[in-house]
Amino acid sequence: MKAAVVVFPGTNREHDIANAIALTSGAKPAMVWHGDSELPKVDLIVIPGGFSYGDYLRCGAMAAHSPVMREVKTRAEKGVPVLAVCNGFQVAAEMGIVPGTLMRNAHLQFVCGDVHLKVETSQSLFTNRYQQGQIIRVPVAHAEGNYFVDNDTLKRMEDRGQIALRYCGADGDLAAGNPNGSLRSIAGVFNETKSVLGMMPHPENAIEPRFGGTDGKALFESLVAAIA
Amino acid sequence: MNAPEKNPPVKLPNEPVITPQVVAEHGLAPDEYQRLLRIMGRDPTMVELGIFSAMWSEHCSYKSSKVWLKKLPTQAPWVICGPGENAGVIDIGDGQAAVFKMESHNHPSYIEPYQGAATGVGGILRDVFTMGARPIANVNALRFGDPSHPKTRHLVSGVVAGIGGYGNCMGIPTVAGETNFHRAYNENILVNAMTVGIAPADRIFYSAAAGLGNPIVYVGSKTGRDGIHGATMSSAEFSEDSESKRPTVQVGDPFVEKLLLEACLELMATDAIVAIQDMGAAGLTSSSFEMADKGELGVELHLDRVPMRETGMNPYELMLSESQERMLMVLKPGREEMARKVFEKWELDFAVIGTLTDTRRMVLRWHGDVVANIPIPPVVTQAPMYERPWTETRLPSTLAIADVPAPKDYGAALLKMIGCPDLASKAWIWRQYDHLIMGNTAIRPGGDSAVVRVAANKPKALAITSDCTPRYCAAHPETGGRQAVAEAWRNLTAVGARPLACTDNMNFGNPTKPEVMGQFGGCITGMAEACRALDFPIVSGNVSLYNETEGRPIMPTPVIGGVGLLADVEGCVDIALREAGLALVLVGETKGHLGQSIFLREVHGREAGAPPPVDLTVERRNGDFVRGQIGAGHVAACHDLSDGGLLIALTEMAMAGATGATIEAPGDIAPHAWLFGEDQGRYLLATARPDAVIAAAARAGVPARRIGTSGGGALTVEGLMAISLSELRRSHETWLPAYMAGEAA
Amino acid sequence: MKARVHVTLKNGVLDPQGKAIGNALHRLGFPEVGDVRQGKFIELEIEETDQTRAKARLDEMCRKLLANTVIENYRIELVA
Amino acid sequence: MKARVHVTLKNGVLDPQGKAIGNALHRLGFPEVGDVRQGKFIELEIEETDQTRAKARLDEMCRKLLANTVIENYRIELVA
Ligand SMILES: Nc1ncnc2c1ncn2[C@@H]1O[C@H](COP(=O)(O)OP(=O)(O)O)[C@@H](O)[C@H]1O
Ligand SMILES: [Mg+2]
Repeated sequence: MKAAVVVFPGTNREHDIANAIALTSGAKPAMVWHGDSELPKVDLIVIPGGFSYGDYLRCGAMAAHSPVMREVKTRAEKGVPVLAVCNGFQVAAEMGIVPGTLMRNAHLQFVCGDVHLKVETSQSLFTNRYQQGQIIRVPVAHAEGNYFVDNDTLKRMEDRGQIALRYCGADGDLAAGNPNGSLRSIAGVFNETKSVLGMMPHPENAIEPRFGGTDGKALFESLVAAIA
Repeated sequence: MNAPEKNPPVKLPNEPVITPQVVAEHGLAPDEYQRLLRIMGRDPTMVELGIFSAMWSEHCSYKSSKVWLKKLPTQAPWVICGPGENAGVIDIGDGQAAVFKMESHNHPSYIEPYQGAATGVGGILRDVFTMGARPIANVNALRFGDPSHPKTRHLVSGVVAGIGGYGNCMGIPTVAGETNFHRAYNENILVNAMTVGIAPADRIFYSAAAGLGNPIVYVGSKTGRDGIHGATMSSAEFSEDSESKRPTVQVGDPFVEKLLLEACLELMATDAIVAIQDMGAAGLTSSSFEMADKGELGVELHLDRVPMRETGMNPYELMLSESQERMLMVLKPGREEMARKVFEKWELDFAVIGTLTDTRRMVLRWHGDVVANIPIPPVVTQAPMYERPWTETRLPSTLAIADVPAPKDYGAALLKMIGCPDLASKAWIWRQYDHLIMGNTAIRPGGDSAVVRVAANKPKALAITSDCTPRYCAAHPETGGRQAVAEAWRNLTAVGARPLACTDNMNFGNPTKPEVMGQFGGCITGMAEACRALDFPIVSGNVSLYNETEGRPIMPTPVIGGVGLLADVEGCVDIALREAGLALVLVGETKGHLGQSIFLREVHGREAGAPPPVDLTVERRNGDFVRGQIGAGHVAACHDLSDGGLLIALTEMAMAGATGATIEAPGDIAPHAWLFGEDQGRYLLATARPDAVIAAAARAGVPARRIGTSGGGALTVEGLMAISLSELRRSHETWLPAYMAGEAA
Repeated sequence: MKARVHVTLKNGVLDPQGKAIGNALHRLGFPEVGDVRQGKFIELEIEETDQTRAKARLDEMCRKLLANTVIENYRIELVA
Repeated sequence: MKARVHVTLKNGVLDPQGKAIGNALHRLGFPEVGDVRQGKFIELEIEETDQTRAKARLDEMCRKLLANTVIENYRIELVA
């Protein structure tokens, strides 16, 4: 699996996710600077976490307009898989390659710590190594992860199975464990064709037993299985 | 001095006349001004006066503390660079070095908690990456006033948001810290921030300028009027009108600092940099003096070339501005364009603003005219240095156990203690800090030390902690100083690490008061003894004086930031009691010392007696033993005993691992003294091999006895109390969130 | 020329900041406060003397960057 | 009654957001943009009919919560 990780000024989780990809796929991803207009031909594009442009104005807004993102959008429209995590999700939402938007956390604070997630489907490039309904534990770290989308779109997304992950309690209770006030506890969503996944939690920080557990690993293994 | 000066400065348009009042406003005492006149051989210009005032401020000159700081041990075979540079550097093997330091931002944080704390973090990060290190962990040691004080909640919320705001954006995990509340800090909170970084041991960057004619380069953000007089402000005692000094507050831009970090590290990978120094307190003034003085050279700067954020700025402002996210560098000749490209790629300002000369003078030009011309060495060597009078704090008499009644209800006492502001969970704080980024955090906040792997896919890790028990320091500074070092050392040991070195942040009151100076000296004496006895040198540090409001000094607070090494992160242990059936082994001797204890304060409302004595020989022996047992794989969980004593430690272990325990008090000591005494040098181990551990302890001459067993959903002290973990957790976890949500203190 | 841009959330879009401010004001003893909405206020200097052109350019800036038109409205004001 | 509050940074105080927005606009092809400053815009409903009293209460809200008077200025506007 050949992957490219797009790096903006202020991105800071690019090494974490590059590591996770290298560890699971055996190949180091290419790091692509936002100013480059060339995006190598790859099987997977990753938009990593961080504070691109300081999260100023609106998180993700400035990065969404980086030169390289035009090409990312074109490729995404052609079906190249895109994994957009945390700030990457915010960027992807700003670009419109996944529906919805990420608002300030309802409690207005940055939140870092483990959350539980319910995997809503195993029928995707990103989740085929999980069981549908599986409860996993991975960390979050964000101040703007409060997912919002209008009712009509939400209904369509739910009908089409575009909800990838929801926050829940350790026992899968969807009424618990929402760390940021997200609508319907949504933690991750697909685009219509399920080739793009935007998610707030950090699977890349849950790949080693000593360092937050291994529940995030299957996400990368799913990609390797589906792509390579 | 008598020969006519070669380049006498011109005055700026509308320059005020220097009156005694102007001198006083610059924080210079009359005799200090006389000293200035002797050095200059003439009246200074305003720019020059401003420079002297900054260089001779307490903050930059350490004039009250220097004589004492010399007593601290700073050497060990693994120390690469001790105090005096931007940060301390130690060898951690495999060609790697750990670079770390702690720094205070107390006064700015009281005035504007968010920005004050944020720029404190920004400053300490720069200190570390200036030396060529990539930061891998942040630590914060916080002291707030009484929760019932009207400002406390606002200060907590702003400081925590500011620390998180800066560190999170930078992408550096904030992994450890401490948070105390006490009325002594009501109007003078303490915000101490520490950063630990990793650098190649043979690629450390220093600040000494070298190379006559080499270009001096300014990089980073533009200079604005931020914090002008910041350095003098943080050295002046707060008064009622401190609020009017508000506009000097600096605003941080962590996004720019992240770019600056990446740009500096990128340039450091080349051979372009001769010397580098961040612009911290007293900005361009102290950075240029420091570089020139250390390199025994002179400096000529064209201040009109400094990138400016505002129109109409003058040389005085440029020299004293404390705008953040700026660095000064000396480059090798001919490397300017290459360096410029790097900084422009990262969208940062870059300007060649001067050259190194051999005059040993600081010559500042403004559109060609000389506006300041100061001989450099005397400003440094003849800086005021005071041996201030001091009085000793006498050791209070030891409080006998018999003078401290047992609680009527042990369960109620425990619930009260575990939920009191000092012992309540600080999760509300660290959940706002990204403590997981980089994927290397093996032990998260909430234990004794944080453990952070040095690099992904490598086994080596650092243990990091910060510690101080101000109430001990107030009762008896020497014991308190000893205890702070010992506790940091113990916290590193408790995760299995070998303590290597520490940094300190000396927070004290007004040094012209003999009792404050006595506290300072006492703490230093105790720290020095402990550092020596534990082979735990101090490699960097910071002094913050004048921490008082309306005449009352804060409690003496010498914070110790400790760093230890774990060859293999897999070998570390944390405090969590995760399994039933483990034996609980108490290591160290328990006499039941209740003076200055949390039990005494929270249950009986008294702050009295002598602090627990610290026997450094015993401390070391017990610690070495515990580390050995962890290394041998005999230990499933370990917690050192500190605030609140044995029962608090056990409660924390039980809550952390969601497993209860049952213990039995021995018959030869009053149970409340045994459970809540704060005797030093002790650890509580959970082990599946109690016999091996106890036998090894006997061989090492270390007191160790089995006191109980893990298991169940409650904490039970036979015959005295039984209380469910959920009830304990409720008390422990609700106080801070409820308080911050606006509930009464 | 100087311009002012107000960016506000569309009706029906949840405003966590506004809500939190409202709650905080109640706690602080301002029970008379009802709905609160928080928006952005951006002041820009632009080198342009023609009002119409300035307005058109600002409109473009808003659509491209300053506002997220999925959830936000914007209003442009030119000042001398 | 409805009120509008503008909160802006004091002169001379660094505005990282404004700076970043200015840079982004340049990159997006708006070279005519000079200085940019970002502030907050808060709209509140208040149950109060007396203008003077409303103004006084709003002033208190600003000082207590809405503005950080150490670095920010505020301006209150009452709308019918
Ligand atoms: N401000 C803070 N930031 C991060 N962690 C904190 C903070 N305050 C306390 N902690 C964490 O809470 C735990 C308990 O702190 P403390 O009681 O001071 O520990 P100890 O007694 O072992 O020194 C530690 O893991 C410490 O790192
Ligand atoms: Mg401890």
